Amino acid sequence: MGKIFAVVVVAIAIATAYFIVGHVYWMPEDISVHGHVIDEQIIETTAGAGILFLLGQFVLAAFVFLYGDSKGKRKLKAWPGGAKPLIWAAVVLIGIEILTLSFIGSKAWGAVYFSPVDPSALPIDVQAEQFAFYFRYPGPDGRFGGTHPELIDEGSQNYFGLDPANDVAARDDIVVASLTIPVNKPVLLTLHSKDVGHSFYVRELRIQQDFVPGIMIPIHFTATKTGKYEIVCTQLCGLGHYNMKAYLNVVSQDEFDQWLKGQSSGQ
Amino acid sequence: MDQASTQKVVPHHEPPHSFIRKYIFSLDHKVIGKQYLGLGLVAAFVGMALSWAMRIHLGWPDASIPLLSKLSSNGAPGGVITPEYYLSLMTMHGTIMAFFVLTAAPLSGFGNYFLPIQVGAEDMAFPRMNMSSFWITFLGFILAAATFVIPDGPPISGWTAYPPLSAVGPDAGPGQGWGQNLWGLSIACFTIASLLGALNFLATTLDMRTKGMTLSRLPLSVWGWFITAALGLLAFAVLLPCALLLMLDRLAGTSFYIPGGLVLSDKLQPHTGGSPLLFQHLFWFFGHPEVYLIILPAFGIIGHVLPTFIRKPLIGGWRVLTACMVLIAFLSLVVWGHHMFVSGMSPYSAMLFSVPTMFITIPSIIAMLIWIFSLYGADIRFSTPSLFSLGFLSLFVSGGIGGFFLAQPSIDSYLHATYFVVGHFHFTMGMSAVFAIFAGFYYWFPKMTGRLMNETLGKVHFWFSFIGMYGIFMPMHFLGFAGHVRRYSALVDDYLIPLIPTQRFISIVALIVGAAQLVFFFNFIWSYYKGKKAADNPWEATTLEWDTASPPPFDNFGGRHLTVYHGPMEYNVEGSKGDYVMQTSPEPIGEKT
Amino acid sequence: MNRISLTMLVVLLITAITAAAPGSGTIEGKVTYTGTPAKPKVIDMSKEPSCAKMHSTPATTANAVTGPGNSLEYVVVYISAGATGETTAPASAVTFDQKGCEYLPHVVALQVGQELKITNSDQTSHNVHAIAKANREWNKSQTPGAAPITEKFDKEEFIPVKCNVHPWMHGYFAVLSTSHFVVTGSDGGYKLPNLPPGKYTVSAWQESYGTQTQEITIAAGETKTVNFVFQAKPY
Amino acid sequence: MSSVTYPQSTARADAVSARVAASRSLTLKASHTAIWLAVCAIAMSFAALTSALIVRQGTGMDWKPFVLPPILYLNTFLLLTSSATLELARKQIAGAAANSQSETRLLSHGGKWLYATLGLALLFVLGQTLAWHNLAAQGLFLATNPSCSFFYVFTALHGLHVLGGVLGLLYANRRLTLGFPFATASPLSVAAVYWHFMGILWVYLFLILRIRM
Repeated sequence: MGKIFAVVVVAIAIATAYFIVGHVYWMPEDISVHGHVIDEQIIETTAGAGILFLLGQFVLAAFVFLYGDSKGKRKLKAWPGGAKPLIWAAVVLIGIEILTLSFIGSKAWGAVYFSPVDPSALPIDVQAEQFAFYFRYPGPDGRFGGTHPELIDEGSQNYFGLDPANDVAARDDIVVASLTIPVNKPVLLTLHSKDVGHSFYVRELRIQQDFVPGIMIPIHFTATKTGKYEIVCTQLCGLGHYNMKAYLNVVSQDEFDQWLKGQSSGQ
Repeated sequence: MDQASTQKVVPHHEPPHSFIRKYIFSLDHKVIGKQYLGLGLVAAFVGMALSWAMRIHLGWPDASIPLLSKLSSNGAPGGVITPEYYLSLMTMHGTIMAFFVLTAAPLSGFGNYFLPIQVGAEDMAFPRMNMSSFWITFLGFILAAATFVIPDGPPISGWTAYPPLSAVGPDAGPGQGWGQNLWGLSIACFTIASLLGALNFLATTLDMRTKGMTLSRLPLSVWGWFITAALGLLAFAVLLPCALLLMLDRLAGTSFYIPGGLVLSDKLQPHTGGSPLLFQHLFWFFGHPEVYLIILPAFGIIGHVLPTFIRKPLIGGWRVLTACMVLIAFLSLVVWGHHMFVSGMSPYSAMLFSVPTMFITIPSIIAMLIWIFSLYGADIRFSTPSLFSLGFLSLFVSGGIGGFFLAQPSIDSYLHATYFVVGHFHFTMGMSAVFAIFAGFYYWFPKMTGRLMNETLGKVHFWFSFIGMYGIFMPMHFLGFAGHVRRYSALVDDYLIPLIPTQRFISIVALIVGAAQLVFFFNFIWSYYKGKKAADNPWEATTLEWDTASPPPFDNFGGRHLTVYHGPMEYNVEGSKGDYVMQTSPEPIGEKT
Repeated sequence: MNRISLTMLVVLLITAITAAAPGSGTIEGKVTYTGTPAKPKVIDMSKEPSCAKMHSTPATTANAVTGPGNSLEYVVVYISAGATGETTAPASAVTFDQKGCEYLPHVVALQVGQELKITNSDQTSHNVHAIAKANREWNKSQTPGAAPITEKFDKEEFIPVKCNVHPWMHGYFAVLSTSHFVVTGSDGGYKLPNLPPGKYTVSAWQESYGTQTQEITIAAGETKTVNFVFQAKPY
Repeated sequence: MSSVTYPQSTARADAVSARVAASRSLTLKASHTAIWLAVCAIAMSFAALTSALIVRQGTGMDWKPFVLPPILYLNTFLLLTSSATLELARKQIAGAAANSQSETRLLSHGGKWLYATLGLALLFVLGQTLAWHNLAAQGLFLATNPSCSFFYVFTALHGLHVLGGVLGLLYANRRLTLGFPFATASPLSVAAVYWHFMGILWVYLFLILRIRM
C-alpha cells in the first residue's frame, strides 16, 4: 500500500510540474509597460514555490515508500537531530525566500501603483454597472460634464446621468461601450460604479482593480501593442456577472484620432 | 445529605431516561457531538449536491436537471439552471460547506465528543449551554435550507455577501430579498452558537482536566480544539456586529455600508455616505481566521491520529506543533487585508498585509516538516485513517504552495478572483480539512459505535477521493494562470470558450468523486449496524478515549477517576514491554515530550 | 307581470342591443410632435456579438421614435374615461419578443388580466425585469431556447421593463383597464373602433413626453378625429 | 461489550454525593473562566463596532453630530452606583457565608443591597429608553443619520447585555436563598465580574459617543 501511495504522489507531482513548466495553460502575452515586472515576479515565485512543492511531495513519497508496513518487524529509528534542524531549515530558507519575494514583489507593486501619472495621460471616465462597462471621453472641449445619478436614463443611453440641457461641458462628452486607446500613450482611467461592486480586469495589461461604490479610483497604464482585448468583471455583481464585459481596442494614434472624430460627429 | 438535594448542585446531570432527554435535547456531550456530526454529514451531502448541480451546469450549460425544476420553477425552468440560480447554488454551497460542515464537524462534532473524554472529564463544563449551542446551530441550518423553498430563492451574493449587492434588497437581483434576510439570520444563529461553544471548550479544557492531565500531557487534538475555540471567540465576536449592521442597512434603512447616489434597477437608492470597504474589513477580520477555525482542528486531529499509525511520537513532541498552531492562530488575526489587495484599499496597506501573510507560511511549513519527517524510520500501518492522514499531508503541501502566489499583491492583481483562488482554498481549507475529518471519522468510529468500519470500502473511498481531489482542484490552478474568472455561471468571453473542455473534465471527475462519497455513506450505515465488533482500543492508541468502553458509558469512565501519568504519544518507548504506553498506565518511563 | 310581456321585453332589449352595434362610433387620429426631438443614439452592442451581428444597420434608441411628417411611434392611445361595460380581458395572449437584444415591440399594450407571453429569440440569456410599482415587481432570467415566460398584471400601470444583462434594452408594458387602446405605428396614426355612443376622455402616453388627454363625444356610427401634438425636447 | 463495569446505583449515589463538593467548585471555577472569556468576546464585539464608527465617520461626508440627551449622565451615575451596591451586597453575603455553618439564608444578609442593584439596573434601562424618546422627539431616528444609527445600536446592544446581567443576578439571588451548604457567595461573584464590566463598557461607549458628537 505504501509503495502505491508513493508512486501515485510522485506521478501527481510530476504531472503538475509538467503542466506548469510546459505552460500548457498560461498567461497571455503582456502588452503593458509595467507588466513584465509582474511576469518576472510570477516566474520567480513559480520557481521557488515549485521546488518546495516537489521537495515536499517527493520526501513524503520517499518516507512512505521506505517505512511502509513492516508488520512490526523493523526496529524504529528516530529522526536524528530532532526538531531543531527542521525549524531552522524552515525559518532560514523560507524566511529568505519570503523576504526576497516581498522585496521584489513590492517593487513590482510599486511599478503599478506608485508610479507617477504622466500629465499628458489621456483621461477616460469608466463607469461599471449591472452588467456592462461604459467609457466616457471628454470630447473636443476636453472637459467632462458633471454627473447626476438622478438623471441616469438607460432608455436614452444616458448612462452617466449627464445634463446636456443645462451643462454645456456634458454636451460633447463621448459615451461608448468599448474602450479605445492609442498605443504607447499613457492612459488615466477613473473607475466608479453606478450600483454595486465590480472589477476591471484585463489579463494582457496585468491589471485588476475593483470598482468600489461611492469612491473614484484612478488607475493609469500604457499599452504597448495594438489589438483587440477583453475587459471582464471579476467582482461578483449579480446575475449577469458572467456576461459583464467590454472590449479594449488598442490602436495607432492616427486611427484613434479618426475614431474620436467620428464619435464626436456622431454625438 | 440526601441525594435529592444533592442533585441541585451536582452540575453533571444524571443519566437521562426519557427518549427526548436521551437522544434529542440531550445534555450528554457524546450525544451532542454525534448530533453535530450528523448535522455535518447531512449538510455535507446537501453542499455536495449543490456542487454537482454547478459542475453539471459548467460542463454542459444547457443540460436539464429535472429535479431542480421541481425545487425552483423560476431558478431552473425546465431544469436548466439560470444565471442567478447558479449564483444561489454557489452562495449556499459556500455557506453550508464553510459553516455547517467544515466548522461544525471537526470542531463541534469531534470536539464535543472527545475533548471531555481526552481530558478525563465526565462532561463539558456547561452541558445546558452545550445543548443550546447545537440546537441554535441546527436552527441556523434550517434557516439556510429554507432559502431554497421561499419564492425568491437563495441569495446570489456569495458567502462573502459584499454590500451593496447584499445590502440594497431585491433591486440588486433575484434572491436578494428574503433569501438574503434568512441567510443573515442563519449566520447570526451559527455565530451565537459558535461563541457559546467556544466558551464551553475553553472552560472545559482549562478547568475540567482530570488528575495528572497537565497541559503538557494534552493530546494534540485537544490543543487543536482549544486554540481554535480561542480564535473563534475573537473572530465570531466581530462577525456578529458586522452582520448586524448589514441587516440594519437592509431592513432599517441605515447607511453603514451603502454609499449615496447608487442607481439599481433604475431606482435611486435612499442611502448616503456608507462605506462598502468597512464591511470588507470587518468581514475579513472574521473571514480569514475562519479559514483557520477550519484547518486548526484538522491539524490537531492529524497530530493526534498520525502517531498512532506510525508508532512514533511526533518530532518535537506536543510543543513544536502546538507552538505552530498558536503562531498561525495569532498571525491569522492580522492578515485579513490580503483578501482586499485589489479592493481599492490603500496600496501601502496592501504591502503591510502582505508580509505577515507570507510569514504564516513559516509555522505552516514547520508543521508539515514535523509530520513528514516523523515518518522517517517509522513503521507505518496503512489502515484507512492513516491513509487519509497521509493524503492530508500531500494535499496540504499542494494547497499551501498556492499561498506563496496569492500572498503577493503584485501577483494577486493577476490571479485574484480567478480559479487559482478556488483551487487554492479548496485544497487548503476544503479538502485538507475534509481528509482530516475522514481520518478522524474512521479513527473514532469504533469508539463512538463499538464497531469497526469496513477497511476495503474505506480504502476504495480513499483512493477515489485522493486522486479525485487532484483531478478536480489542480486543473483549477492552471485555469487561474489562464485568467479564468471565478463565479461565472457560463463561459461567454472569447478567451474562456477554449477552456470549456477543461471545465467539462473537472465536472466528470467531480461526479466520480461524488459517487465515491456514496461508498463512504454506505460503509458508514452498513458498519453502524453490521460492522465487526470493536475492542476498546482497536488501534493500540494511548489517550484516554481508548481507556474506556466502546462506546463509552454515560459518565465516560463508569465512575472511575483516571489519573494521568504520561503524555499522549508514548509509542515504542525504550524499556517498556509493549510498543505503546497508555496515558493512565502507572508504568514509570522517561517522560519525553 | 305575465310571461308574454316578459318575452316581449326581452325581444325588445335584444333588438336594441343588436341595433346599437353597427351604429358604434370610431375615434382616429395622428400623434405628432413639435420642436426638435433628441437624435436617436446608436446602441453599441459590442459586448454581445451574437446580437450585434443581427443588425445590418446598428440599432438606435427608441425612447422617441419619429417618422415622416413629425409622426411619433410607440405612443399608447386609449380611452381613460367614459368607456363602459368592459371588464373581461381577451383570452388571447399578447407576445413580447427579445430579438437582437431589442424588445419587439418596444412598447406592448395589454389589458388588465390579459396574458403576456415573453419569448427569447436570442443566443444569449436575458433577464426580464418588470420594474412595476402598482403591480408586483418581478425579475426573471430566460436562457436561450427556454420556454416562454407568461405573466399577468392586475392593476393599470405603465411598467418600465429592462434587461440588466444588456442595459440598453428598455421597453414598456402598458397595462390598461380599458379594452379600447392602440399603440401608434411608424406613421403615428391610430384608430379606436367599436365605441358605443357617448362622452369619452382619450389619453395619449409617450414614455419621454408624458400624457395628454382630450374630451370627445361621439354619436352612433360617427367617426371623429382626435390628434395629439407633443412638445419634443432635444435632451 | 464494555470492559468497564458500571457501579451499582447505591454505590453511584454515594459516588455522586462524594463528588458534590468537587464538582461544585469545579463548575464555579469554570464559570469564572467562562465569564471572563465572555467579557473578552463582548469587548471584542464593541471594539469592532466602535472602530466601525470611527471609519464610518471618517469616510462618509454625511456625519451630523447631535447633542447627547443629558439624561445619559444620570444613567451613567445609576449604573456605576449599582456596581457599588453590588459590592456592598457581596461583602455582607460573603462574610455571612464564611462564618455560617447553619441553614442560614444567606440572602437575609445584604439582600437589600442586591435588590437595590437590580432596581438601579432597571432604572438605567428605563433611562436609556427615555434618552431614545428624547432623540425621537427631535426627529432623530435610527436611519436619520449615521451618528444616530451608531447611538441607537450602541445603547440597544449595551441595554440587552445589561438585561442579560439582570437575569444573571436573579439566578445568583435564587441560589442564595438555598440553605447552607448549597448556598454560596460564588455565583454572585461570577455575576459581579460581568456586572462591573457592563459599567466599564458603558463608560467607554459613552466617552466614544461624547468625543464623536
